[in-house]
Amino acid sequence: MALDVKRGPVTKNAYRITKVRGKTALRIRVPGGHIESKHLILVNELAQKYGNGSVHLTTRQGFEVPGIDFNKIPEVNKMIRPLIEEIEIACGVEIENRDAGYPAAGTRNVSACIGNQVCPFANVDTTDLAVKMEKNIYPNNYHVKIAITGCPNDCIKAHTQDFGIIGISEPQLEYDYCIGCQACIKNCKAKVTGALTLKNGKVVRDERRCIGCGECVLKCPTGAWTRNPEKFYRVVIMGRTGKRNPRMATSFLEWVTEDTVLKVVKNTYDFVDKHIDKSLVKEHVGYIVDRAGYHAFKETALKGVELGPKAKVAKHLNFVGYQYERDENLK
Amino acid sequence: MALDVKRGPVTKNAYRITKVRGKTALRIRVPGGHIESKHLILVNELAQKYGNGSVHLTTRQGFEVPGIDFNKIPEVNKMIRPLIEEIEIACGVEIENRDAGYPAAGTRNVSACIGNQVCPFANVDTTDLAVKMEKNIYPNNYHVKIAITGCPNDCIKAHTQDFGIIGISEPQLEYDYCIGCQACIKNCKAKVTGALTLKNGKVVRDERRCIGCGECVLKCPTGAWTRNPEKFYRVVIMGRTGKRNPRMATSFLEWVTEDTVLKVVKNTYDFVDKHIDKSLVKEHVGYIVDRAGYHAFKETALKGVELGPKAKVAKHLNFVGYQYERDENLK
Amino acid sequence: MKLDNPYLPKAYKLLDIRQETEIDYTFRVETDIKPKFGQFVQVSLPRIGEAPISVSDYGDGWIDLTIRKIGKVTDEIHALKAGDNIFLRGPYGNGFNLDKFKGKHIVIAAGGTGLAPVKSLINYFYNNSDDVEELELLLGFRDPYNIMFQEDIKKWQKKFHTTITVDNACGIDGTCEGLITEYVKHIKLSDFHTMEVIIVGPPIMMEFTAKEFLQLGVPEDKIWVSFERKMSCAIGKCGHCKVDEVYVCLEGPVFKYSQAKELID
Amino acid sequence: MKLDNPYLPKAYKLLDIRQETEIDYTFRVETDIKPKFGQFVQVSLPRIGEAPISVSDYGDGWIDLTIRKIGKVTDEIHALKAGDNIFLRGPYGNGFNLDKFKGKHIVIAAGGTGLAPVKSLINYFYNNSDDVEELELLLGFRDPYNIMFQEDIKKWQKKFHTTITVDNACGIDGTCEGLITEYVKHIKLSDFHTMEVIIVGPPIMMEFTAKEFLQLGVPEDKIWVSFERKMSCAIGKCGHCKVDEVYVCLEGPVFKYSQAKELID
Amino acid sequence: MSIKVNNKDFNVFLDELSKKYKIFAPIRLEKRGRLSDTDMIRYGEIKQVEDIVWDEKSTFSPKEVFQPITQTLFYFTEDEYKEPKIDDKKIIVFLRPCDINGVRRHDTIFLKNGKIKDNYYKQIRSKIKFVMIECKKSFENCFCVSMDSNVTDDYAMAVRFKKGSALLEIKDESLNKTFTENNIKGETVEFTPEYVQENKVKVTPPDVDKMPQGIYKHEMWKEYSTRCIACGRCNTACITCTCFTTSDLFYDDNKNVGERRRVWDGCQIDGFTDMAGGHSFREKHGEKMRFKTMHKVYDYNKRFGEHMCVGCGRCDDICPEYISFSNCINKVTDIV
Amino acid sequence: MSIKVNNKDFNVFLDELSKKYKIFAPIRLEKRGRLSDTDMIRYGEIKQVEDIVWDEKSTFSPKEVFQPITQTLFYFTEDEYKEPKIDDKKIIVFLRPCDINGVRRHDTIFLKNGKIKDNYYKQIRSKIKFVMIECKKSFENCFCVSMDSNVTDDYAMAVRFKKGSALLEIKDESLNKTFTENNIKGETVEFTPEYVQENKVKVTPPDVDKMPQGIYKHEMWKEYSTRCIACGRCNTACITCTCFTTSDLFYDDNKNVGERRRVWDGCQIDGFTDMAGGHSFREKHGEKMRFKTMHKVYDYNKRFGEHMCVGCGRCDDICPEYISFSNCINKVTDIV
Repeated sequence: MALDVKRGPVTKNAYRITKVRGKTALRIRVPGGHIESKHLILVNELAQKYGNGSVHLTTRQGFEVPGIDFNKIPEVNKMIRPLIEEIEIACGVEIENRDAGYPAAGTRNVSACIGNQVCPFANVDTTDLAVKMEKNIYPNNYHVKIAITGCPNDCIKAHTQDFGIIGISEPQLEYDYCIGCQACIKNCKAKVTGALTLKNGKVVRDERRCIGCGECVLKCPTGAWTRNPEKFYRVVIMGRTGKRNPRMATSFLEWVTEDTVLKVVKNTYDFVDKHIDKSLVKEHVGYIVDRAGYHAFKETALKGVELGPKAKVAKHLNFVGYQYERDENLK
Repeated sequence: MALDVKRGPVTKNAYRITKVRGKTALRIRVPGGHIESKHLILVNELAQKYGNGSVHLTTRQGFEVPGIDFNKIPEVNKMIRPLIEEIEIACGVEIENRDAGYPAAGTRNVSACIGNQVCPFANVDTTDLAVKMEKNIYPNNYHVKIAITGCPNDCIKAHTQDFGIIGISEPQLEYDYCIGCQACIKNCKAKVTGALTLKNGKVVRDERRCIGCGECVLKCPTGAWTRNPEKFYRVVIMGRTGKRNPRMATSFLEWVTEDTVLKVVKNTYDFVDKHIDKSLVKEHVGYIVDRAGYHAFKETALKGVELGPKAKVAKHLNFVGYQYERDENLK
Repeated sequence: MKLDNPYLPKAYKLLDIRQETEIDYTFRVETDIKPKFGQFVQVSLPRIGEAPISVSDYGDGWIDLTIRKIGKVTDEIHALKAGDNIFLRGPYGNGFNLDKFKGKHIVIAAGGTGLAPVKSLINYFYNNSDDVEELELLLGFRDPYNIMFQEDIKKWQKKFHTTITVDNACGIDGTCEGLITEYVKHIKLSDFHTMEVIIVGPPIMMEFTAKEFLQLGVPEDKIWVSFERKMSCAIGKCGHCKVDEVYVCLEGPVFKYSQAKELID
Repeated sequence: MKLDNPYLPKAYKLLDIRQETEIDYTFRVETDIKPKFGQFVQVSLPRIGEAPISVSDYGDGWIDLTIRKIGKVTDEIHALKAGDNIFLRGPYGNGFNLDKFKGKHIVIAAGGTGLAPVKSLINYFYNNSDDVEELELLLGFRDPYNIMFQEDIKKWQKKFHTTITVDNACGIDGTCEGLITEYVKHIKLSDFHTMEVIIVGPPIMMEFTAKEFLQLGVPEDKIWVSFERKMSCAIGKCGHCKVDEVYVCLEGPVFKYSQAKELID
Repeated sequence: MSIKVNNKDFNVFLDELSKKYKIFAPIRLEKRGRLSDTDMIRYGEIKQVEDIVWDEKSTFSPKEVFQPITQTLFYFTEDEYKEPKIDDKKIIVFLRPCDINGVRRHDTIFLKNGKIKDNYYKQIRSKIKFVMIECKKSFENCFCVSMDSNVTDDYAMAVRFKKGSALLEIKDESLNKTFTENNIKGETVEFTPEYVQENKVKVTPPDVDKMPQGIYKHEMWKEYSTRCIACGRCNTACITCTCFTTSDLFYDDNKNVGERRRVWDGCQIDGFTDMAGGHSFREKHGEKMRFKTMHKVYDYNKRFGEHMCVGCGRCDDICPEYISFSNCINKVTDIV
Repeated sequence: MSIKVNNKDFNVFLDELSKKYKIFAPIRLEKRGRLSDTDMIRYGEIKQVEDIVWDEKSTFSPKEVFQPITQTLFYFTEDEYKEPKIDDKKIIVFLRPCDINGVRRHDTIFLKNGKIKDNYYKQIRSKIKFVMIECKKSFENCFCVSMDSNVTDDYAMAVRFKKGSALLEIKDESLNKTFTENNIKGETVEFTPEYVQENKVKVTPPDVDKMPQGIYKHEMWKEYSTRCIACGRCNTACITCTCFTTSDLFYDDNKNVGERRRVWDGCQIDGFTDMAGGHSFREKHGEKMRFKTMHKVYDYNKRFGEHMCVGCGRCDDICPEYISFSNCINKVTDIV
C-alpha cells in the first residue's frame, strides 16, 4: 500500500517531514539539554537500526535521528519507551500510552545552558528549571519556544525566544567583610553596567543599574558579596528570527521568582488558546501578542501570580529588531 | 600533590573550569551538530568512566561531559582519540598529536542547523559547510562564534553570532511553466517580503525584495521556480548577547559564494591578530571591530576575495540592539 | 485563418445597447450566428478575456445579449458603444428543444437574470401563441428597479397569465411582494403529462422553486432548469463546467430536474 | 584614653610653614617628640589619613617636617595654616646612629627630598664641626626652583665642601649641570675605613650613586642609604614596608648598602 | 524487426531522426529539484542516449510535450487575431506504458468529448511517435497493473536500455527506413518488451455501476479537508489531468497588443472554482479531493468507459502531505 | 578530665558558657557560597552544637574572630579621637590544630614584631580560649604534617564530635568548673585527641640557610605571571596572613565626624603596593606570588625561626586559577 501518512499526527508525534521522500526524522526531547549518558546507547541503536547511522544535535539541544521510514514509526515509538519514561515521565509529564512515543511537538524542546551544576557564572540550576518547565507546559502543540539561561551572558540566546528566562542573583553585601579591594567594582565597570562604586573604602551597589549577573560575588575575596538564596529571574519575551521581522526579546518581568515564571508561561497557553488565529496552519505566539496586544497578554499571563516586592513588570513592550520590508507591518 | 593546574592550557585543551572544585568538563566539538551515531557509545563510556554519568548537549550543539578530574585529562584525551580522528581530522583539520585531545578551544564549535540533508526548507548543506568551516578556522584560540543556517528562518540564531552564515537560493523562473496559481505569491506575501507579484498571469520576482528563502520553489506545483544550482549565502556579522550591549548581527555580505564565505572568515583571524587588545584575558571579535572600525575589518576580510556579480557588500554596519546602560559606550 | 479553430472568436458589430436595470444592459449584435432558445455564446474582448453569455433574444441577422456588470470581462463590455466590435463564438449548449414544449401547458419561472435565457422562448410563443396550449409566467426580481424587459413583460401580460414578484417592496402595479416560491401554489395546474415547467435563475432560487412544484406533484422529468456555469472553453475541453460525468457546456445548460438534482458541485 | 595605644596620634600645634620649593613646604611643629637624625613620624589628619614623613630638622620643643604635595594626605596638610592642629605619632625608624659618624670623613649625597632626612644631621655637624673629621655635601636637584633649604645650603657651603647639581639648566651660581652620579668621582676620598657615605634620595638615584662610590672602592658597609617606604602602621604590624625578612619601619629606614642591596622589592 | 545497438550507433540513429523529429525523453536537471541539492527529472529535448534518464521515474509526466503548460492561442494586434506559427517538425517521445495509456485520456477529452475537436491539441498530437521505454520493474508507488495500464502496443518503437547499449523493437516503417537507409550498425536480435506484472501497491477501482449517490457527502472526505493543502502538485504531475484555464493579456509596452493563452489548471489548484463576482464553490479541500477522485475513477469511466487514472503513482510520489491517492481509491471502493 | 556528653547536655554546657563567652565555630551559611547553590562555611557565633560544621574544612579561617576584617581604630568627632568600646565578653573558638598553630603567627607579628604591641589585637586575643576540634583525617589539600602544624596542645578543651554526642577533654579549670557546677550529665571516659599523621600532599619547605639570592629573579616566577590573576583569595583564606591597610573616612552626613579603620589586605590584592603619587611596584602577578611565597617559607622563618605557613591548604582549595601554593613551595625547594 503506498505511503498514506497523515502529516498532522506524525508531526505531533515529534516526527518531522523531511526532504527525503518516505523518510522521517525523530526529534528526541532533552529538557535543558542535559541527559544521563546511558541514553546515548539507545539513541545510537535507534540511528543504526531505523535511521541512517547519523544523529543531529539540534539547535534546541535535543537529538534528531534522520532517515526513519514512516511505517517504522510505531516500532520506533516502542523502542524509545525508556526515553519517554526516564526523561519525560521522570520530569513529571503525564503520558498515558508509553509505547506511542511523544504525545506532542508544537511546544519546542525547553533548551537551557548547562547552568549552575557546572558553570561558575550561572545563578540558577537551569537544568532543574528546564525539567520543571517541561512538566509545566508539555505535552502541548502550540508553537512556543522557551529557553533558560543561567546568567545575563545569555549563552542560550534567550533574546531570540518567545520566553527567554534569565537566572539572576541579588548580591547582598556584608559591610564589614568588604576590604575595598575593588575587584568587583573594576569587573562590573569593565564587563557589565558599572553598578558598583567605592565609598569610604566600601563598595556601594546601585540597585537600578545592577542586572543581577552575580559576578561581583565571584570576584569577592572575602565573601562580602553573597547571593540572596532566593532565586530570581528576568523574563524577556517575544523575540524571534525569521523572514519578516527578526527582533530581540524584550524585558517583561525582572526580579521574579521561579513559580511566577512557571505560572506566567502556563497562563500564556490560555492566552494563545483564546487568541490564536485558527485559520492559520500555525501561529507563533509572538505574532499573537502583536495582534492581540501586550495588555491582553499581560492580563492573562499574570493571572493568579503574586509578584514579590522586588518584581518589576514592563508597562509596554518596545522591541528592537529590523524588518526586511518597510511595510512588513502594514497590511 | 595538590591540584596545580595551569588553567590556560586546560581551557585551550577544551576543558572548562567548572564550579565543582577539582572537576573539569570536556567539550566535544561536533561541527554542524551532526555526527555518526556510533560515537555516542564513546561519549557514554567517557561519561560513565571519567564523568558523572551525565552529558550535556551544549548550546552550540556539541557535547559536554562534566565531572572529570583534572588529573584524568591525559587519559581522557587518549580515550577521545577516535573523535579527534573521525570528526576533526576527518574534516581536514591538522592535528599532530592525536592523543593530546583538542589543540584549541577559543574558536567555538561551528554550529549549524540540520540543513538540506533533512530539512525541506534548507537551501544549503549546512553540515558540509560546517565541516569545511571547521577545517578553515580550527584550531585557533581567538574567541569567534560561527553558525550556519540553511535558510532565512535562521533556526540557528545566526543573528546572535559573530558570523551568521545564512544559506539562500536564487529562484529562477521558467516563464512557460508558470500557471499563475499564485501559490508562491500568497506564501511570499504572508510569510516573507511579498517579493512576488502576478503580471499577466505569470509571477514576477522583485530582486531587491527577495531575500532568497527559496520557499517559492517549494510551493510551485509545476517546477516553474527552480534554484540556481550555485549556492549563495548571506553573511550577518558581529551580533551578540551579553551583559552590556546585546545586539543583532547585521548584513555584511549578501549573495556571495561558499569560498567567499570561507575566505572572509579566514581573513578575519588575521584582522583579530592585528587588532586584538593583548592586555585583555580575551576580547570578543565584535568588540574588536567596534574599536578598530568596520572599514579596517572590511579591508582585511575582503582581501583576495572575488565577489561575484550578484554580491552586495555593506557600506557600513548599522546594528539594532540595546544597552543595559545609556553610557555603556561612553568611556 | 483556417476556420476549424473552435476557439477563434469572430468580430461582430454592436448595433444597439439598451439599459434593462441599473447593472443589466442588453446588447444587440449584428451576427450570422443562429442560436436556439436557451443557448449561450462566448463573448470575447481582445486582451480582456472571454465570458459565457446566454442569448436573451434573437431575430433575423441579430442576437440580444443581456449582460450583468459583475466581472472583469463584463465590466469592459459595458464600456462599449454602439458601432464597436464585439467578438463572439458559438452558439453553445443544448438550449430548450422546442418540440418538447409545443402544444404543452407551459409554466416559466424566471429569477432575476434567469429571464434572459427564456426571453426568446417566451417571445416565440408570444408570436406563435397557437403553438402552446397555455403559457403561465412567474417572474421574480430582487427589487423594483431590477425588473428587466419591462416592455416585453407588458406585452406578455396581455397574452399570458403573468405574475411578477419583487422580493421586498412593491413597485410597478400588479407586482406582488415576496419570493417566487410563495406564488407557485397559485399556479393553475392541469394534467401533469401535458405540462412543462421551466425554472431559470440563481441556483438557490431554482432549487427551492423546483421543490415547490414537486410538492404540487409535478413530476421531476417535467421540470427543466438551466445551469449558469463558470465556463472557459465552452466546447467540453477545459473541465471547468464538469459536474460528475456531465459537461454542462455540452449536455447543458438545460437539464431535466431528474438529472439536475444529482449534479452536485 | 589609655596611652598604650600605639596607633593613637597626638595633636600638636603648627608653628610656622616655610615654602622650600614649589611643591615642598617645611612645617614647624611644637612637640615633645624628640626624634633622632633620620627618623620619621606618622603625620595624621583626622578623617583624611596618615602618612610617614621624615623629620627634616628639630630643636628644643619643635620639629620640622618638609612635606611634598604628592598624595591625598599631603595635599590636605598643605592646606593647613600656622596655629592649626596637626596630629603626630612616633618617632619611628632607626635613623642615623651618630656614634657611627662621629670623627669620620663623611660624604652626604642627597637627591631632591632625600635632603630632608639628613638636614638635621648636617646641621648637627655644622654646629659641632669638630665632631666630624671632614664633611662633604653633594646635593642634587631636578631643576633650579626645586632646590630646598637654600639658606642652610648657603650656611653649609661656608663650612663644608658643597657641590649642588641640577639635572638640567644651571641656576644659582656654583651649581653644576648633570646628575649627582657624574660628580661622585670628584669627591676627595681618604682612607676608606675612616669614611662614611650617606646617600638619600629616590631609589634609582641611590642605586646609581652607590654604584659610583663602589667603583671608587668605597666598601659596601661604609655606604648608608635610607628607604622612603609606603608605610601604614610604622610599628612592624601592617606588612606594607616588609622587604624579605626586613621591616623597613623597624630595622630601617637607614640601612648599610651591604644589606640594602639585597632588599629586593 | 528488433536490433541491439551500442550507444554510439544509437546516437547516430538519434542524430538522423533529429533531422525530422524533435526528440523528447526524461532528462536530469542537476540540482533543479524542488528541494535543495536534488535533481529534477522531467521531459526535455535530447541529443544522445546518454541524456536519457531511463532508470528513474520522471517527476513530471510527458504531458508537457503534447499539452504545453503555457500555450498561446491567439495574438491580438489591435482588433486582429493571429494564430501562432506551427512548428512543422515531427515529435518522438520516449515514455513508459502507463504514460502511453495516459495519452489516450487526452485524446478522448481533446478529440472525442463533444463534437468539436481541440485543434491546438490535434496539431501536436498528430506529429507524435511514441518510443516505449520498456518498464519491467514497478517503482515504489506505481499501481499500473491494477489500472491495467501496464501494457500497451501503441508505440512506434520500444527500447530496453542497458549499460552502454539498447535493444530496439522498431514497428514503425519510417523509423525502420531511417535505421536501414543510414546503415546504422546493429545486431538483429529477438526482443519483445516485457511489462510490469505486479506492483507493490494494489488498487481495486470502484464498480462504476454500484456507486451510491451518498458518496459525495460521505464522511471520508472530511479527513482530506484536514490533510490536503490544495497545492495542485497531484494535478500537474498527473499524466491524465487535462484541465486548463484561458486568459487574455496585453503586453506592458503596448496596451493594444496582447495574446490569449491557456495554462494548465486543476481542481486541486486554488482559484479553479472561482466564478466572476467572487463566488466560489468546492472550497473545502476535501471536496476538491472528492471531485478529483470521482473524476479519475468514476465520472470519466461512466462517460468514456475506462478509468481516467492509469496508476502511474506520480501523485503519491509528490504529495507533500503524504496523501495516498491510490489508498483513497481503495477507500471509495470499500464504501461502494 | 575527659567526658562523653550527648548533644543535649553539650548544649546545656554551651548555654552556660555563652553567659560569659561568645562562642565561635565553623557554621554553614546555606547557599551563601561563592558559586550559586553552594554553601559557605565560615566562622560565626553558635548557640548549640548542631550549628557546628565539624566534618568539613571551613572556607575561611578563624582569623576573622581575633583579627576582624574591618576594625575601627578611632572615631573622629571634629578634632577629638575616641577609641571604640571594648566588648568585655570572653571568647571561645572551635578550631583545628593547624589554625591554633596559625594563631601563633599572629601573636608573633602583632605582639612580638618590634617593640610596640598591637593593642587592638591584644584586647581580643587575651580573651580567647581555644577549643580544638580533633582532626584525625587530612582533607584534600592539607599539608599540615609537612609544616608540622598537625599537632598542638595549646587548647583549653578538645572535642571529638560524633553523631549526636561528643568526647570532651577539658584542660581549662574554669571550663571544668562551669561543667561540674552546673552538674551537666556526662560520662567520664578515656579520651586523648588524635592528630593527622599523614597528608596526601607532601611539602618540603626550603632550607632557610641555603636560599640562593638568585631565587628572586628566578625563571620560575614567570609562569605565575601568566597564571595568577591577583584576586587575593589566597591572602583572605590564609590563617597566617596578617597584613592590613588603615584608612580614614568621614560619614556622608557630617564631614566632621569619621573614623580611622583598618581592613585586611594582602600582597596578592590589587593596590597593596600602590604608593602615594601613583607609583607602584611588584606589579607583575608572578612577583606578588614570589613575595608571598618567600614570606611564608623563608622571610618569616629567617626572622622568627619557624615557617609562617601551617599547611592548612585553604589557598590551594580556593585558588580560581588552580595554582597550588604547596606545589610552588616544593618548586622553590627544588631550586634551593
